[in-house]
Amino acid sequence: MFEKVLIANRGEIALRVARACRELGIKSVAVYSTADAESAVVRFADEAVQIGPPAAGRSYLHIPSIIGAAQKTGADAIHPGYGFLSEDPYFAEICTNEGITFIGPKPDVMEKVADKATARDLMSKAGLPLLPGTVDPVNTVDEARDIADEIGLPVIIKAVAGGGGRGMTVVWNREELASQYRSTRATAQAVFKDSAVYVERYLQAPYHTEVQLVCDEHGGGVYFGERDCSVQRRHQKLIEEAPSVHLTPEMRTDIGEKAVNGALSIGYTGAGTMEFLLDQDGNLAFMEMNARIQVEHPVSEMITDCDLIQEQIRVAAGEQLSVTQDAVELKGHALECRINAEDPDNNFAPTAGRLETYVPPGGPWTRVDSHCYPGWTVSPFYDSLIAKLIVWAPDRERAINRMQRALSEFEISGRGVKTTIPFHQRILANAQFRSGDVTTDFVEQFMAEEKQLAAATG
Amino acid sequence: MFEKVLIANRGEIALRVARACRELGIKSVAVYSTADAESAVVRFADEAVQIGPPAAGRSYLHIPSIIGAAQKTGADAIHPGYGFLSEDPYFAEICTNEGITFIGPKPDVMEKVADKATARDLMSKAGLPLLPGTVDPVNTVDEARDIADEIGLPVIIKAVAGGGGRGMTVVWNREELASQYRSTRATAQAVFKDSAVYVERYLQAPYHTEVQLVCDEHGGGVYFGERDCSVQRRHQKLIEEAPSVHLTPEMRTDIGEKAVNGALSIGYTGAGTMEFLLDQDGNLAFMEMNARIQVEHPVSEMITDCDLIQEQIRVAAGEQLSVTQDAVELKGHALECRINAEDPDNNFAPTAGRLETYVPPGGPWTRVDSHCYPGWTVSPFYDSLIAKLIVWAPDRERAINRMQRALSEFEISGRGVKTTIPFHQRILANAQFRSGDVTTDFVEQFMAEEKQLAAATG
Amino acid sequence: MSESETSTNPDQEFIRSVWEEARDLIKRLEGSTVQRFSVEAGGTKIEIERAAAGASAPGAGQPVAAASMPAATAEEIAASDDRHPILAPLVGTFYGASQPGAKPFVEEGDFVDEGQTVAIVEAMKLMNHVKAGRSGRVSEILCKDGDWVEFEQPIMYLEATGE
Amino acid sequence: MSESETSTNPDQEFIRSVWEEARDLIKRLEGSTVQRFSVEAGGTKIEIERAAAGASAPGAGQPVAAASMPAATAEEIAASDDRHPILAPLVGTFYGASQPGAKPFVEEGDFVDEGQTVAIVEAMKLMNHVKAGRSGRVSEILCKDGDWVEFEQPIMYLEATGE
Repeated sequence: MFEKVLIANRGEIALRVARACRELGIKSVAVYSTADAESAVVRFADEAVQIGPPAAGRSYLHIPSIIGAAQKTGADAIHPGYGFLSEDPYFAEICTNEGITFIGPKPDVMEKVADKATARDLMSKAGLPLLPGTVDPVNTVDEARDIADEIGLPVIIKAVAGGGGRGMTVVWNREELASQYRSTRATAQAVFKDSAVYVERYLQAPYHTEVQLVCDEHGGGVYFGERDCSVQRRHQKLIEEAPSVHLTPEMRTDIGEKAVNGALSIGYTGAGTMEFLLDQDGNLAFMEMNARIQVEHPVSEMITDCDLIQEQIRVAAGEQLSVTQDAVELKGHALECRINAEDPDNNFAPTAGRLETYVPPGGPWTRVDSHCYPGWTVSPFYDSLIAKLIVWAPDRERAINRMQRALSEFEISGRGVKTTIPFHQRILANAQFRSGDVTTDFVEQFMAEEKQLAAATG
Repeated sequence: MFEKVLIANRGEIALRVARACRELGIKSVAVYSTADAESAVVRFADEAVQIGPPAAGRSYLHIPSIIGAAQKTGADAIHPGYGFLSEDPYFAEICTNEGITFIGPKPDVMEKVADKATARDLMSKAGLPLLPGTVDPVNTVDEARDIADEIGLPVIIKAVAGGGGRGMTVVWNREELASQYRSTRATAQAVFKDSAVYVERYLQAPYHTEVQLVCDEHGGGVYFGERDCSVQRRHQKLIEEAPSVHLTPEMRTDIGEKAVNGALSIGYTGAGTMEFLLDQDGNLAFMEMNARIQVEHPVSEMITDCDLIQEQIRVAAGEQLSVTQDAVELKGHALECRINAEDPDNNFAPTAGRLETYVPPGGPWTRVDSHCYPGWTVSPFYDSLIAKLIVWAPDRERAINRMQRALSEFEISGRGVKTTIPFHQRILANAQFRSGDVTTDFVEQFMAEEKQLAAATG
Repeated sequence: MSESETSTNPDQEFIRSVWEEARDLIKRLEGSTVQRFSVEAGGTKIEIERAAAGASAPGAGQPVAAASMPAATAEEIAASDDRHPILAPLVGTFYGASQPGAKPFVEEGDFVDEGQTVAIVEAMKLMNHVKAGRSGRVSEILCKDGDWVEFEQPIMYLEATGE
Repeated sequence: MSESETSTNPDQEFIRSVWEEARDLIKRLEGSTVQRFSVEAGGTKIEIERAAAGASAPGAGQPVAAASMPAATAEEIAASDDRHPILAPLVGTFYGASQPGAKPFVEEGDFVDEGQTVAIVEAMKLMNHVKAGRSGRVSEILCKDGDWVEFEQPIMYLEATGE
């Protein structure tokens, strides 16, 4: 096992990793920008190194400073968390060259996964279901038109190098296909320096379903059930839950096994997530794989009783998974609300400021993953996630009730600071959300309805 | 189900009950003394009534004020928590007469359970094992001597009306028996206004083992495994855990079933605990029954995934238990540390004061049940429990590691305020504690060793 | 513990003087947009915090009470005006007369002597007589028969009769 | 946000004056046993807090830096004395000379011009030249060859040469 792990990240995930290290008896090293000098992880970790100014490019994304900090402190491994350098094969390679273990997949595997077209190709070969459409880039308008005729409209044209909702165009009628094909290529070239695009069927209102898995270096792979992350605004997840109420046990086993096989087929090691779209007819289609731990991993932890960060560290150290697939039993239901320092009434504009009051909820089956404390200053330099509130209950309805209870006691205030708590409370009270019938277009519709209501009553 | 529940208590348990009510969709009413006007439960509950001055006798123990508060707010049930009026049959009877449901056993059952001799008699008839000795009071020295000769020394002479470690004398040799018999009777008469005593075998270093159960009004009863509470100082529990590492599955099932049968045999309803002593040979002996929810109930919740407070409220409302015995599976290991506002270096003297800093631990499988928040003033009027820190892990060792991690991030400070956190940390690091071989005399020995070490090094 | 408890006699005078200076500073702050300001040097720290314009801070207008007490009782709050509240001695039902239809113990405008019964608070059939803690004129009765009152809830106000 | 950001120009002068009064109060506190004192009135609050005798509070002796900045940089801290620190531009290894055995860039007592290279901080084989931000006399060199330095860690001090 590692002696000392450097955490190349900040905020709640840095603290989450440091907690796991302490529980495993591993020393932890925090790195921080001058904006984070008083952060919780700096206070908690065994050592801390100031690596740069607030701008991430010169601190959390500055590879020489992070490698330097690791060498200064003698860390034998680096945990990248999520975001920042977590999916950068070049960084992983440098770690390896410097004799430091990168806690994640091997660089070449990261590269394969990072390229959407390659990933789709490999996973379809491994037996994962894809949406009707192409795997390889579509190079001519005619080709695109033939595919559209074959799979039927609407179709979506996606930049191979795209992501986060950018570089996508939905084609609703045949006439516009040619122009939209060209414009998407142009955008792709401009934004991603790569004009390659592919075409697939467009699902209007799917469920976002993702399978959590961890693979070790001994050919072992385990899936930890799936998460439903359909409550998202502009591709930003707001509420995640596990399990998905739309999968039968058979579907769950089938997609879980396929996901693990797919990962093992490309030599994947570490924690990862396979994202799928689930249509109303129960068809799952592979979208992409995330080669890192994810923000929403706690909901999977709560229904499986497995510590995913500890597993991730274990397998990175060359150990075998501490659990077998048979030992992973799903129980009950878990929900996570992402509490962001954003103003829901002002188009979710990020807010910053000193937290005069910060009183997290407590009590049974209530988990808070957060780096905040009274007096902490929410910085404008980084993402606006200030806390993840996770609850567990025997079933979804009771989990929602418990989440409402927990949100009702969460006190966060400070001059200029707004949070998404009220927005979460309104969603949790929404009949359609409570029914479970929530597709990726739910939030958009929900907000539209709220606007209408306000207009009508106001 | 109830419409509105009044919580006749304060501190963490009042908040725990209010949280359960909210999760069940029941309105909650807090009652508070002037010292608790700014307490967390007053802020959280749907309504709050000021019932008296800080002195409990004129507030939390003042029945007319509590009944009045219930009638003022139209509460249809009262949850007594633990301590205060929770085991007062007279209060339960008044509630019934006033048409308010007392969340606990029926008054006559409470009376039977409260009388140790009666309880021992009933439970032995119901098949629960007792220590060798008498059930009925021992009325003469000769009788006492005969019993001692029969069961062998050492024996303990206990006041029937005694409790909390008072009114007990251990007899080590035959010569002293007569005098100690007389002195114990005298003490019992003086302290408890009842000279009745009984004699039983004295166990020098037993394990404190207690079985958690809940019975409904339909003849249903379920046990939720057992807790080991051997880490206690002067009969005050400091650390509780579940399950006990000293029971085999067979022993667990056997004593669990006997406990439930015993409870049902006397018409017990609601949540309750049967306390046993476990000797080194694996013999369990019934000591007494606590007719209330207990401070340490969360460790049982963590290993069974059952919400005991919700069950308690459900059965009080006349519903059936929401779980069957088969559905209660024990998993992993849970620990609870009682964080008291006491000075471990000054003979655990209670401390009071304003909490300038209060930052509870968070993260995976870490639960904090507490009424504290930054700025809350720990009052000298009430008991010194300020937080219960509960953790869960797949096994005892990892639970201890997680507890150490959680304690290491718990920040509580304020002028004059000391807590038992450092003491817990020293116990958790102790080799014998980690071995699990901890009997009720552990803390005494642990402190003696610490004193010696200090003397030797100092 | 309220801050005031940390002040020991030898320092009483010092504190009073600081109090004066504090008041000065506060006056000077009026009209400025400063909300928060703090200085620290050696082991000492001074912090000045002001409510946003318009917002009224807790304890506004009652420097003394607001300075320390977390749970200021009705008695203390009332100390800030010239009226003397009579408080409910426990939780119960207010009655202004010994029995329905009977003449009320007191009416607004009446003069009462110290120790005179002014009302009854009934709890579980027990009639608790509420007596005036001092003499004065009943300026206002806050409850009517059957009202529920909490512990130390003002039930009426006496006005000092200029002695 | 650091408190200082809440102060806007029209109030700068006011703040400076409060600062003066604050220093006064602090002096008067010395020798008293008061640890904490607070007054509140209207929307304004003044709080005075002192470390227990003996304890040295954070920022002792640096009133300016300690006043507000949660993450006060070395530059600001140094502003309280007359020395000018040269800070490490990134995390890496300190070298006082261009190569082992070579003559060091500067030695204590040397005069340096603004922009002159005074040291190298090496990170992943990259030699980053550290240049003096101003001219002055090298009063103290804080690192020796091979020392690891963090971002903005002072590596040497310049002394103003009375211009």
